[in-house]
Amino acid sequence: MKQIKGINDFVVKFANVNGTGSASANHLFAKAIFRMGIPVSPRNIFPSNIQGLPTWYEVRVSSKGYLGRRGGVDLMVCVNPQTMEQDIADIEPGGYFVYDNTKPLAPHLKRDDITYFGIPLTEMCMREFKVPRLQQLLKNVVYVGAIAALLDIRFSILKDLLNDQFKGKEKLIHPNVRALEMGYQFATENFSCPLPIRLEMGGNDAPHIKESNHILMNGNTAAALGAIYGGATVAAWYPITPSTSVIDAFSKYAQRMRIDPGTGKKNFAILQAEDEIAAMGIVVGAGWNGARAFTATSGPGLSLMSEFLGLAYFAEVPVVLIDVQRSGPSTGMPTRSQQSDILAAAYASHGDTKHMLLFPATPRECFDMTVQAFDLAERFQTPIIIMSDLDLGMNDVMSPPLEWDDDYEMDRGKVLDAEALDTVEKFGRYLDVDGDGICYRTLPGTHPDKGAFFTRGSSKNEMAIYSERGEDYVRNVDRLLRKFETAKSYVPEPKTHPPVEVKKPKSRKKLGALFFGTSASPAYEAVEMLAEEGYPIDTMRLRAFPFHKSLDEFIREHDVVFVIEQNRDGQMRQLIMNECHVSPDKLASVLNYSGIPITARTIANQIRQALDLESANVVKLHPETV
Amino acid sequence: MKQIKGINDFVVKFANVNGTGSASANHLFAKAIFRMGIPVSPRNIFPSNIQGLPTWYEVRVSSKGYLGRRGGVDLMVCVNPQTMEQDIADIEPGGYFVYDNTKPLAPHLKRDDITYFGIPLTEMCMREFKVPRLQQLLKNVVYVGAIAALLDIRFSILKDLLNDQFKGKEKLIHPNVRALEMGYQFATENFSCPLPIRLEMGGNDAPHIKESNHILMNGNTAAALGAIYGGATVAAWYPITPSTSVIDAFSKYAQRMRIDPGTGKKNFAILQAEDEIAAMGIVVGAGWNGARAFTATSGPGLSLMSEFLGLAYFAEVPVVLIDVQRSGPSTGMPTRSQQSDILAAAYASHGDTKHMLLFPATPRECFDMTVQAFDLAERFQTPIIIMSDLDLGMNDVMSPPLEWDDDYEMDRGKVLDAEALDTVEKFGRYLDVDGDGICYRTLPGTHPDKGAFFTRGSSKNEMAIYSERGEDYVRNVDRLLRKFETAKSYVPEPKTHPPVEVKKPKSRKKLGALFFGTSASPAYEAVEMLAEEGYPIDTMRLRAFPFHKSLDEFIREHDVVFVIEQNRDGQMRQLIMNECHVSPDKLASVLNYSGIPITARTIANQIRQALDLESANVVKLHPETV
Amino acid sequence: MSYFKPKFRHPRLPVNALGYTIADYDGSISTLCAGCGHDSISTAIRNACFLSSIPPHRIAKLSGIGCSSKTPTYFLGRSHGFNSVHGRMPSVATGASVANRDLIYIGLSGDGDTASIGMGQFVHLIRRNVNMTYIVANNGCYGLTKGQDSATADFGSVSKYGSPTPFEGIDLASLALLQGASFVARSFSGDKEQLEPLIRAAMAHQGFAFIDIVSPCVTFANHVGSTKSYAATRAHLEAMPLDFVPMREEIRTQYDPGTTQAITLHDGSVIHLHKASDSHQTDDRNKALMSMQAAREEKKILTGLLYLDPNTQDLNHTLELATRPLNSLGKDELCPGSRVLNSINEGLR
Amino acid sequence: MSYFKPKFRHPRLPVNALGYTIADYDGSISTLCAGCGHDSISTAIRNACFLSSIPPHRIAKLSGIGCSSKTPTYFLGRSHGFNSVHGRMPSVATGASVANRDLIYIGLSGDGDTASIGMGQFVHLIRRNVNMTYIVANNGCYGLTKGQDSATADFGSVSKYGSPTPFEGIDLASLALLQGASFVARSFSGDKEQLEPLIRAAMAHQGFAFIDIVSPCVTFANHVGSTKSYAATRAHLEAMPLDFVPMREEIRTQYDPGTTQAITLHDGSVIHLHKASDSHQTDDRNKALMSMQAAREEKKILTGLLYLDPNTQDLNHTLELATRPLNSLGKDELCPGSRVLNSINEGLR
Ligand SMILES: Cc1ncc(C[n+]2csc(CCOP(=O)(O)OP(=O)(O)O)c2C)c(N)n1
Ligand SMILES: Cc1ncc(C[n+]2csc(CCOP(=O)(O)OP(=O)(O)O)c2C)c(N)n1
Ligand code: SF4
Ligand code: SF4
Ligand SMILES: [Mg+2]
Ligand SMILES: [Mg+2]
Repeated sequence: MKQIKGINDFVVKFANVNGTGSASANHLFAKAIFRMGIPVSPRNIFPSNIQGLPTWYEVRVSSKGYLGRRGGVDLMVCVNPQTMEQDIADIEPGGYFVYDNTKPLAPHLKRDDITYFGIPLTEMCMREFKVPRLQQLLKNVVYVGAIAALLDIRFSILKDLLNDQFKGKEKLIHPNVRALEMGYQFATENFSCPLPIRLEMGGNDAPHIKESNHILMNGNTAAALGAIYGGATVAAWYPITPSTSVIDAFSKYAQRMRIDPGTGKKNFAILQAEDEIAAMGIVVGAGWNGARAFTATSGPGLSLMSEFLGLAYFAEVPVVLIDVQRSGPSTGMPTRSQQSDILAAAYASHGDTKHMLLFPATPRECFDMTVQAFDLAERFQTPIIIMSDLDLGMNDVMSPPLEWDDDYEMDRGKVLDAEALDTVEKFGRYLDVDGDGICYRTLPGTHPDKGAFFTRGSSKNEMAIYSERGEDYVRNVDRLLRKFETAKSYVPEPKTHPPVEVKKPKSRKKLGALFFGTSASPAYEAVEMLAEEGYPIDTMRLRAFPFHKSLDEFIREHDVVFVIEQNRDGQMRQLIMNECHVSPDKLASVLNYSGIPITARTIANQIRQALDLESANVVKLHPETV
Repeated sequence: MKQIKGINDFVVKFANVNGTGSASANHLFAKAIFRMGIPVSPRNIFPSNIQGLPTWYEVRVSSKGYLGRRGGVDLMVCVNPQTMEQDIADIEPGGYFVYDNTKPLAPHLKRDDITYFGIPLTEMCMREFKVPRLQQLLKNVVYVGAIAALLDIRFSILKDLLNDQFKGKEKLIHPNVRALEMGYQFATENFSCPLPIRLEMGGNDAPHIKESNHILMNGNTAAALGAIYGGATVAAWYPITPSTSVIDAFSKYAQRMRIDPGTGKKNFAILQAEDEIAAMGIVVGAGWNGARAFTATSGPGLSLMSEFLGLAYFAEVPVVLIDVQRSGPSTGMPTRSQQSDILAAAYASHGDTKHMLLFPATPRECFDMTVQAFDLAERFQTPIIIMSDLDLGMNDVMSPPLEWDDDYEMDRGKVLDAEALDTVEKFGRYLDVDGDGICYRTLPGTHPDKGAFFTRGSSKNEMAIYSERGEDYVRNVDRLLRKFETAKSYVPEPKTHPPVEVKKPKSRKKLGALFFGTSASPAYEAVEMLAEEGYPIDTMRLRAFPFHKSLDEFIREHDVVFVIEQNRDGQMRQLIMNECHVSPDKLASVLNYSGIPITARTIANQIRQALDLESANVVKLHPETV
Repeated sequence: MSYFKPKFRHPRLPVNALGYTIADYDGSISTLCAGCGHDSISTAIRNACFLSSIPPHRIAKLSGIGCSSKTPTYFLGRSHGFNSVHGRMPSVATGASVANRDLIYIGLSGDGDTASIGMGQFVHLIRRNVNMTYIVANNGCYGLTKGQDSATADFGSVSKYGSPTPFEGIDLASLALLQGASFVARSFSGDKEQLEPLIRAAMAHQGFAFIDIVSPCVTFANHVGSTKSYAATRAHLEAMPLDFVPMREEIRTQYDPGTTQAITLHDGSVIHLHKASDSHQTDDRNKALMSMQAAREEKKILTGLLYLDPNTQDLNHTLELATRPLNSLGKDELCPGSRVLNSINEGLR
Repeated sequence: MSYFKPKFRHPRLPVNALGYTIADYDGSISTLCAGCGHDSISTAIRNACFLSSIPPHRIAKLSGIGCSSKTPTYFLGRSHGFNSVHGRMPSVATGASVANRDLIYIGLSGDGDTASIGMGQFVHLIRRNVNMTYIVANNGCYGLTKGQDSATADFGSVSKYGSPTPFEGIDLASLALLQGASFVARSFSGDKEQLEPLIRAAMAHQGFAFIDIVSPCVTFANHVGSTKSYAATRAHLEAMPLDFVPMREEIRTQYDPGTTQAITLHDGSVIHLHKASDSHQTDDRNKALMSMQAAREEKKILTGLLYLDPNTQDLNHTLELATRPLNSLGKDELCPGSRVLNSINEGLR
């Protein structure tokens, strides 16, 4: 039998039952690889329930630094009988299967083309540990020990991690280390370790990762830190997966970093609202009153917030919203990832509205863009929506370290204080003094005589007086468009990489690929795969809406541009069609919307198919046929 | 001085203060013209308040049957000193001005190019009537009498109308008739009546109107009748202008037509909900339970309903929503009209959603399409949104009479009753048995053993069992797309008129115009104006989303297509760009979003400008430059 | 997965008046945490429906979102169910109820679903007196989103998150009472004897029946400090046992303080109350409210049937709805026809 | 347009302690109907602020949508105002209040705005005890949308639409009381003497202060049958006059049933109550509730200060907010800097 080979380049997947403590053991595994200096990206695939249902943990190891999903599984660790049949079927030919053989494997689960490693996990734990809870829990650690031997993980790193993890609860270290050792020992004694797929310390061929001293963290924590560093003082929210941990992390850091040293009081307020409408209302009220305020939510919450988003747009109130996207529509799949709130966010609320969106792709960007969101919100006096997703928000992602420039100054935008008001001859809240569509605002309580005005979601003239005159209305909403235009040069510009060189290109067409957020990593990988096959594809990673001018150029310069995204309807493609002047022939959709993050293989396959068709008719690249 | 001339072809505008009873007097005027057999279209332009602010009533008279706004005012009747300056400025050169000269006109209000008719309205009424309320109220009737003389309205028709109006309150007839006579007499005695602009009985050169025995009614009432005839039994709503009168009318008719003759009980339920979320929830619950249910709302309500719309889409529950659009965003201008909820409605809610929309253009269509909406909702098990607007919903519009085919049978869609269930071997709620994307449903309580299932907004498999499997999810949402595709041949197809013939066309380009709803009337008029100038323009009136295949053809067959709509962002153009495969070069926006309905002149002007540019560069027709 | 469906049916399983066995009232296997209070509520509902001999398909189950709102999948598999959106089940239930007045409606909600996001709809549902049984599986926390405090969490109670709740908990039962609910009860998920008859009574009541059931979340709120945990709840229970007897089995009729009271419900069935304290009267709204407030001040949870107005007028009556369900009406009843339309046209000329 | 701003100021217009004349508290010209109760509330707020010598720019006005919610434009033109969206002012006010604890917040709402669409937010606003004065201009109808019944319309009252309200009206004051509001009052828009001191007391109260003001809609609900019309209200008023005296003017201190009571507020100011009936105590929540219920049963509207807990803890305290307003904090207080971030990075390797 041919076995899969490879050093620092494979996919391991764990199949567990949720509520059994597997997540932390699996994390131990991934973190150890990270500590070995090897690019790794773990993903938790969990059900929308608390206990007893199937859950998976997929770990991509890639010396080239590919952090997206590749597709396929090389080594499967399955301790969940509910899903074993499918899990075994999912293994690549030549792959490996680790399982609890306390009970023998059913004969129909035998495949000829994979290698089986039975470990009597239950039996070993029953024998070794007395407390039932530990018997259950430490099974997970035993298999981690075993695959550490199979894959050649440095054992001391695992021990160090356990020591770190149980600091303060030293009593727990011993049984955990024991369990690790049991697994390790069992594997070395019973299997020929290491496998043809294995790890090698420091095996990192990705220069950008090697150089930057990467960290391993999830996007939600990074966004929360962004809110801390960006000076957010008011957070209002309503619990919803997968955005809840943004506020959990904000709360944790705020408790540590935002206590007034003199009084012990809090330089922040966190309000768990009664629902998302209220959460957004609180943020609107705080933003109006000059505090940096934000909320975090997911799908259903975004829908509920839409009336308030329209108010904030039209009344011009700074608001920051972190939308950690999950699978829609409706309740959809709450614990699955998608990029499918794009149109709902961009055009949230009735009437003519357009909202500014940011698309982070890494924890580092979650941090940076959250800081930036507060600046943009105050500069443009409008909602800024950060479009993260479950994949980025809730998984540990290798990321360049967070960086902070101590010279950073908050951009509070055009706010007139009492002094400024004294010098202003005539204050009109909606006068476009600078011609950029952005007007000057004042905060309540600023000045005894000047600058007070009425904020409203209804039409007004430039002096903020209620008005139903068509001219006033049109002047105002046209200015809002002007403001949106101004924003184009303030928002993060798209990223282009130097094109991959291809010796003998197979296509005469100039090909491009557009993507954003969590589609970026697998997209880059797919592009490199295709480059090797003779298809040079230029890339552009979008980072914000409104789109930068360079997007138009990019599209103009290419014959076909693939828009890679994780939703059914090609929403980013639609947004581009709406906002840029592009022939639809040029934009071909590459889509995945199964709820599980898109893989490099899926992207490459779809592009390959499209390129095959291309010779016949470019118009066919329209998503309906791709 | 040149005076404007014309028989049965002019614009009269009344400038009043709201809460003074002017609306009914002005309506008397318009209705009298209607009874003279002359095409007329009155529009009430009123403030978002109850008493004391400016309000206008604009009456278009057009023997050719143009029912949209033309632009400009030929005869202004102004009894509101607050707005007099602007009102006078708005009169066309050669026009006429009627005012209350109890107090003399300020000298700066004098124009050389218009004719003034001062009538001492206040003085006359103070002299004639004793009760203060009548003194105030009947001023309006006096000026109607006066312009009846000026424009040659048949006096007996006015008297008949008063008799109709005050049936049951006969005491009021006399003073009203007296006031009419006073005005009539004053005008005949003091002015040379009739004016060069005037009416002539039966002066109707519009064959389509002449033939069809038109009625005068507003769209909201027509929609309400549609709900009655369409078999709606549950109406849930929350008051909001301009949709409130849909339910008012439904209630009125239901009280009359839906009382069970045996028991005196109600064959309908109307629930004033606590807000729009609840209103939509009630409709969803009733629709799930097999009743035909609907709600009516406007902008902010639509935003609030978005979460439930997503549920109804994904859980596949029939729902009818009548969105009477007003000016957004946010509270916007509640008593002004726009067509600006198109994107918000089409893509309501997070995740990948698409909703079916209907676009009525006349009261007759409000009626027909509401009936049809119930059929479509049950056939497609999804929300149907009727996109009306204030202009159509709240104004009296000349319309072909409502027609009813007594052989009509409700299309209850694919519902299995107990008998059917008995014969079905395996019932799966989301099995696409017929391959059209539409599955069979059952209603609660139908069968003791079979057909029960769980409805949910989360992902499920074909047997309606909760599922987080990617395959189940994808199969399901792809089927929803298939269903949407099926709908294309069920929804009302677009209307094309035979092209206007042009002898010597000035342009070699094939020109087209797309429009819908209240933009249609002025668009047809503009197209005829331009035809006379030598520009033949083919037209297509859209009536539904998803778009019919003929839209693609229409666009393909033309070089430039003008998309005429009443919003800032060209939302229908965007929807077309998203859903059809169209080059953006082809679609040029013609827009008005001042809140006052678009005029034929505005449309013609924008198209003219575009055509001037056209020779230089067709790409310039993109809305940013048009 | 704490509640397993029996694999096969015992041939001599007892049957109810309609000939159904209890298994005919089963649902799917629960996916809640082992030991979750909510599962006991599912069982109690199943048992109540069996005992009251309600044909399962004549029941409709509605819920919002949450662990508690998932439970309708786990009982009455032959009934239609609707797991709607978070906090908005009241409106969906209202619509369903007017669409078909002939079904029996059970609404299942959580404290997050009802007391937070659903507060507005809950209050208005009560005001409309929709004919349904509305159960809140009240665990003082948001189970499904991992244990955040809900608005019913008691002041000072400590969730898994660690910091004590700084706000007073909302008492849904007294709120329902003040807002005019005609049937208000409270119980404890682990108290089968009290729960089943309460549910049967609620279903027999012609109007809005509210049952607030303290239902501990074993995963997130079962530890000292949380006054809604098993341990804390047990200590604070002041039980008011209650027995339900459908008319054909009527046994007791007398009611004096300290003893038992028979109350005839609107459908003719009778419930029997045991009154634990002299001061509690189920027919006096204000007194009931005050008893509850008094218990609350003593940090006790008063359980049992707290208030009942058997002569209430439900929404179907208020709306003067036809006796035939609206969803069963056809063209003949609904469509006035062309003649009427022509006369309407006439009036518009 | 019932309320006209004086065109010029009298040179000897009286000034308050801060030197402001009453005109400094004026707003724009009202666009409400002549005679609308809401305009009297605007005047009362203006007068109260003048009399209490509050610098106008230190007040922030918030409202929802409705005729009532329009009123903030018509008073205190030197204060910032925020006319937000329908029914959601409570959340906006909550956010504003935590953002700057130093301003005085007045929320203006209607019965539609609060009791229907706003019910959920209202209940939670009370629970959080946001430091603000919340006024409902209660006319039992939706004025701005032309007079539909609101949820506070009394059972059987008849709106311009003609059919009697078939549901019990929601009593916002007792709801507020039950939900734990620390200041609950009710008054009548036409009763200047009672209203002004109540508003002053509410503004001085450190916590959530609720005033339910019966404010007749002259256009849509002022006719027989509607119990909230002028005529009906006048007949049912059981007035409890109340006088407000800031500390430096304190006059009375004694309080016995039938006489007057002095209560020291949190900011040191004192209010004086005249207690109309022996049974009403403003320091006992349950008794207050029962008095209100009793009056309600007699179809009377109990007015005056109904309940006051001067020792309440407002949201700013519950959240342990810094004394400096959050919106005034800068980089130094808020941003932990690069050193801290580097150590966080370290922990993530
Ligand atoms: C609009 C919306 N917001 C938030 C959520 C996330 N969510 C799911 S369940 C839940 C709370 C459930 O709490 P509760 O009703 O008390 O049920 P329990 O799980 O405690 O039984 C929340 C906030 C959601 N599904 N929808
Ligand atoms: C979301 C939303 N729904 C409906 C409306 C329409 N609307 C405006 S004011 C109002 C009711 C106002 O009633 P109330 O609060 O009692 O104020 P009043 O006019 O009686 O003073 C409604 C329903 C709206 N503006 N927004
Ligand atoms: S999390 Fe709590 S409420 Fe949810 S199923 Fe588990 S025990 Fe029950
Ligand atoms: S409609 Fe009623 S509430 Fe509105 S301004 Fe007029 S009187 Fe006041
Ligand atoms: Mg709960
Ligand atoms: Mg009102």
